[in-house]
Amino acid sequence: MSIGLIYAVTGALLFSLGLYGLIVHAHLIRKILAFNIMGSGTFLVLVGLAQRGGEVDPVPQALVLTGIVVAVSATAFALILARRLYAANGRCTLPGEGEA
Amino acid sequence: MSAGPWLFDLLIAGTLAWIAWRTLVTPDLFKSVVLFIVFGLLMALAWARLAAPDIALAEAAIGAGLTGALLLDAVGHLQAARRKPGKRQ
Amino acid sequence: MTRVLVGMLVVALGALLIWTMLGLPAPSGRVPALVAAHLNESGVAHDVTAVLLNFRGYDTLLEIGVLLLAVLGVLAVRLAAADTGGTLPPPPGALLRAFTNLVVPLMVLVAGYLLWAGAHRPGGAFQAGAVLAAAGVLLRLSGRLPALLPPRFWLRAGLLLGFAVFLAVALGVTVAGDSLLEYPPAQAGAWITLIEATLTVSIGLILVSLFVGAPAPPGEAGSRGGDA
Amino acid sequence: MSTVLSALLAVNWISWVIGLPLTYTIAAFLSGARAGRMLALPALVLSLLAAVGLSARVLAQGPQRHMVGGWGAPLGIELYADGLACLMLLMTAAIGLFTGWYARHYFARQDTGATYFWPLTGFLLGAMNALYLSADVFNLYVTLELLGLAAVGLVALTGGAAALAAALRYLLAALAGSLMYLLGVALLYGAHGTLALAELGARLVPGPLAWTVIALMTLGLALKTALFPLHFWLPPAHGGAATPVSALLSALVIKASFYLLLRLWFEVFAPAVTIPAAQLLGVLGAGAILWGSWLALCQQKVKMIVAYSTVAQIGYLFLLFPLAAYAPGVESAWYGGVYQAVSHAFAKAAMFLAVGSMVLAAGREDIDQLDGISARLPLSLFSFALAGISLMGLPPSGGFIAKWLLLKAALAGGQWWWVVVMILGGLLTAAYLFRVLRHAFLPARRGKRFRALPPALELSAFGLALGSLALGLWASGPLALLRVGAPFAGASP
Repeated sequence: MSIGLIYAVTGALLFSLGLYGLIVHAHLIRKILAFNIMGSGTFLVLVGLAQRGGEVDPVPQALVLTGIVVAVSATAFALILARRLYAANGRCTLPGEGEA
Repeated sequence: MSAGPWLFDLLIAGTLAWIAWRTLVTPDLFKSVVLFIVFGLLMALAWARLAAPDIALAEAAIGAGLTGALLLDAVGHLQAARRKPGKRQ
Repeated sequence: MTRVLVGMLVVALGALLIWTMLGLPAPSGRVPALVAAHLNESGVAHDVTAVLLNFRGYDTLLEIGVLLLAVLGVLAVRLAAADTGGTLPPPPGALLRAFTNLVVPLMVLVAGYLLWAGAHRPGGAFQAGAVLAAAGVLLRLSGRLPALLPPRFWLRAGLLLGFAVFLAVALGVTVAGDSLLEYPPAQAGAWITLIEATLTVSIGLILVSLFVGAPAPPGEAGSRGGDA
Repeated sequence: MSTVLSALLAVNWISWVIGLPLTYTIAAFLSGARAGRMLALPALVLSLLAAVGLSARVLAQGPQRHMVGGWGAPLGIELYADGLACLMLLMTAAIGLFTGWYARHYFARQDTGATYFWPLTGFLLGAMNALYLSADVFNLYVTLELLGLAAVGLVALTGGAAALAAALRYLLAALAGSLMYLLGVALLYGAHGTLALAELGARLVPGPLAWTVIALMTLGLALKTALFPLHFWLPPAHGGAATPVSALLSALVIKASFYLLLRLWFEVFAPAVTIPAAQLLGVLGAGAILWGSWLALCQQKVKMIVAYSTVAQIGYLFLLFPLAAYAPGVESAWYGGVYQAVSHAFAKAAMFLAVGSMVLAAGREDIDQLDGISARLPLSLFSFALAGISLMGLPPSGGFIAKWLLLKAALAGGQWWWVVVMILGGLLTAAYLFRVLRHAFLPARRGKRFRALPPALELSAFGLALGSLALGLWASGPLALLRVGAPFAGASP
């Protein structure tokens, strides 16, 4: 097992954990946290799996840089929506998902 | 490859998974966000171990730093709003 | 009940993923070899920067679009005036002011260094932009960045600058008869420097805008008087 | 003359198809709402011309390959335009133009949100064009995110708790879908060392990796396409948005992720997909048709009826997969599925715009407030009915051609049960559409007041409804374009 593969396996775990959190949590900020963990896991798989032979691959590294910027954009947007929703109806959850 | 660095990577990997789990299940939202920032810093360490210093820099600055700041700001705001009596309009 | 079901499903997913990955043969290394082989034609000496701004520059162009979209979204979903309370900083203490005075010029220097370094070692527009944004956030916290938003014309121009220059270069080179973003080989370095410098400014401004939060839209600039 | 034509054919249309909407976005954001509104129609017309130019070139010279940066795969990103991509580009440009025309007048009336509608729409159209042309799985991920954020921004424009909740639900679903897709990309690159669609198609072999990738990417894209039972986010987002936004989302945006699924299944996954997997997609499609139509029948708000109708019509798209799984039906199924995507786009855009006008005129969203519409807005009601013909699959409409091709594929492959689903779906569609018509034909109640509408609101919907009809009357043109570079070369439907 190479270093790359160790982190790729960790990435798969983080993706699954994040997906679980995204589905079961009702609180919007927790959903956003879970999405970020899921994203980090995906990024680890992207680089770790490509580098499982021990050789450094700049292409997936560049892809992950792009992915991190996309993730922070989505996070900022989701947070503003959540705050605005809270201002509008005083709830941190989506309708139908209950206050958790 | 000797066993030393290997163990170090397994330690980082295990800690990452554990902190991610704590982030998701900690009842206190503020603590969750702090744990998430720690998670981001550990990710930066993982990137350095993967010989990806560019990502390590970006993860520390954007992933942990900016995302963390955004989340802390949002949580602080929600909790401040909640402490005030009555609903805000 | 749902939790147990979802839990079982994601455990199964994780196991499937790990089992799949462990069964893969060693990678071919074809693409890293190609990157190394063409690095000297890319106009920069650092491989990740070469991928980001030359080989796969089109991804980066669209990605700046994603950042801009986040700002557009934040502006569109503007908070009601009362709700900006959370983002308003407390009155700055003397310590914070002194700290800001000391650190912000330093951060601008670091950003400049990161931008310059990106051509031949780790660093580049994104990291530099993030450091600029951190400086902006500090200025904001110490009350030195009044009424950055709602975005007046010049701020909007700054937000758009990186994307606009990048797009203009991408389309401009096609008019000369080549593909989208196909820099003339001799000038690749110069174009990339121009794009990276403008991207740094725009990324910094975009990230600060995301942090400063949702202001009133430009149309209402006069009536709101700042973002408070 | 011929030199002019050949010069026009030689233009690098691919760059402009992507570049024009993005350039418009920059101008619209920089100079504010008024300029965005004034520049919209010229920009949309130019985009349509660029799509026409590219299609002419593809018809004349065959599929076009464009190596961005001049590198070529696997080092660089390649763009690829065949008949399928061109048809989607034409559909996007045409519907964008008519919806933009509608929006100019719609937002002139109620100004909230108008400021950001224009730049967001520019991004939305540019992202779709980039998606249709991309031949690189990671680049496709970036276009998906661009598209998703633009769409969510547009949903949120209306403000208000309901719109914000709908936008957030949509955003979270879209993000989860994109990450599943991206994990598939990570596995594909890890295993095969390339991101180019064509190379991946040549290298993928049946096995655990291929099946995991197929499952992840199909699930992610099905979530983004709102395939039953993953449609939970669609009705509030499409039904609650501003009317031009509803039209763009329901007609176009869901087609983008469906298109990507189609490309992947036919050009990358083909060696590894199994018949049970295709049948599963078909079963979900059938579920969408029946459940979506039933819920459409139960709605009280007119725009929600149209939104649930989208959930149902998406189901027909997914019948393509089981129908194409057996050799005798594969061509009809593929052409039928794509034709359904295009004709549904025209019909649904027309229907949303027409219904939006009715709601605007009546001032209420409920179906029992539509009385008097037939006398007051006959053209809008006529557009609604014409679009309905296409949705029901009756001749002469694009929907008829699509459903005819799908039926033909079902009979050729001996899969008669899909025929039953389609007939039931058609009947339910008729039921919910006639429910709207019945209310609209009631005489206006005493003292009922209507708002006067600018004629452009009615005319733009009518133009789109005529488009959905034209797709049935002149089907040979679009089908000939589709044939260029289709996965089954040379064959006709």
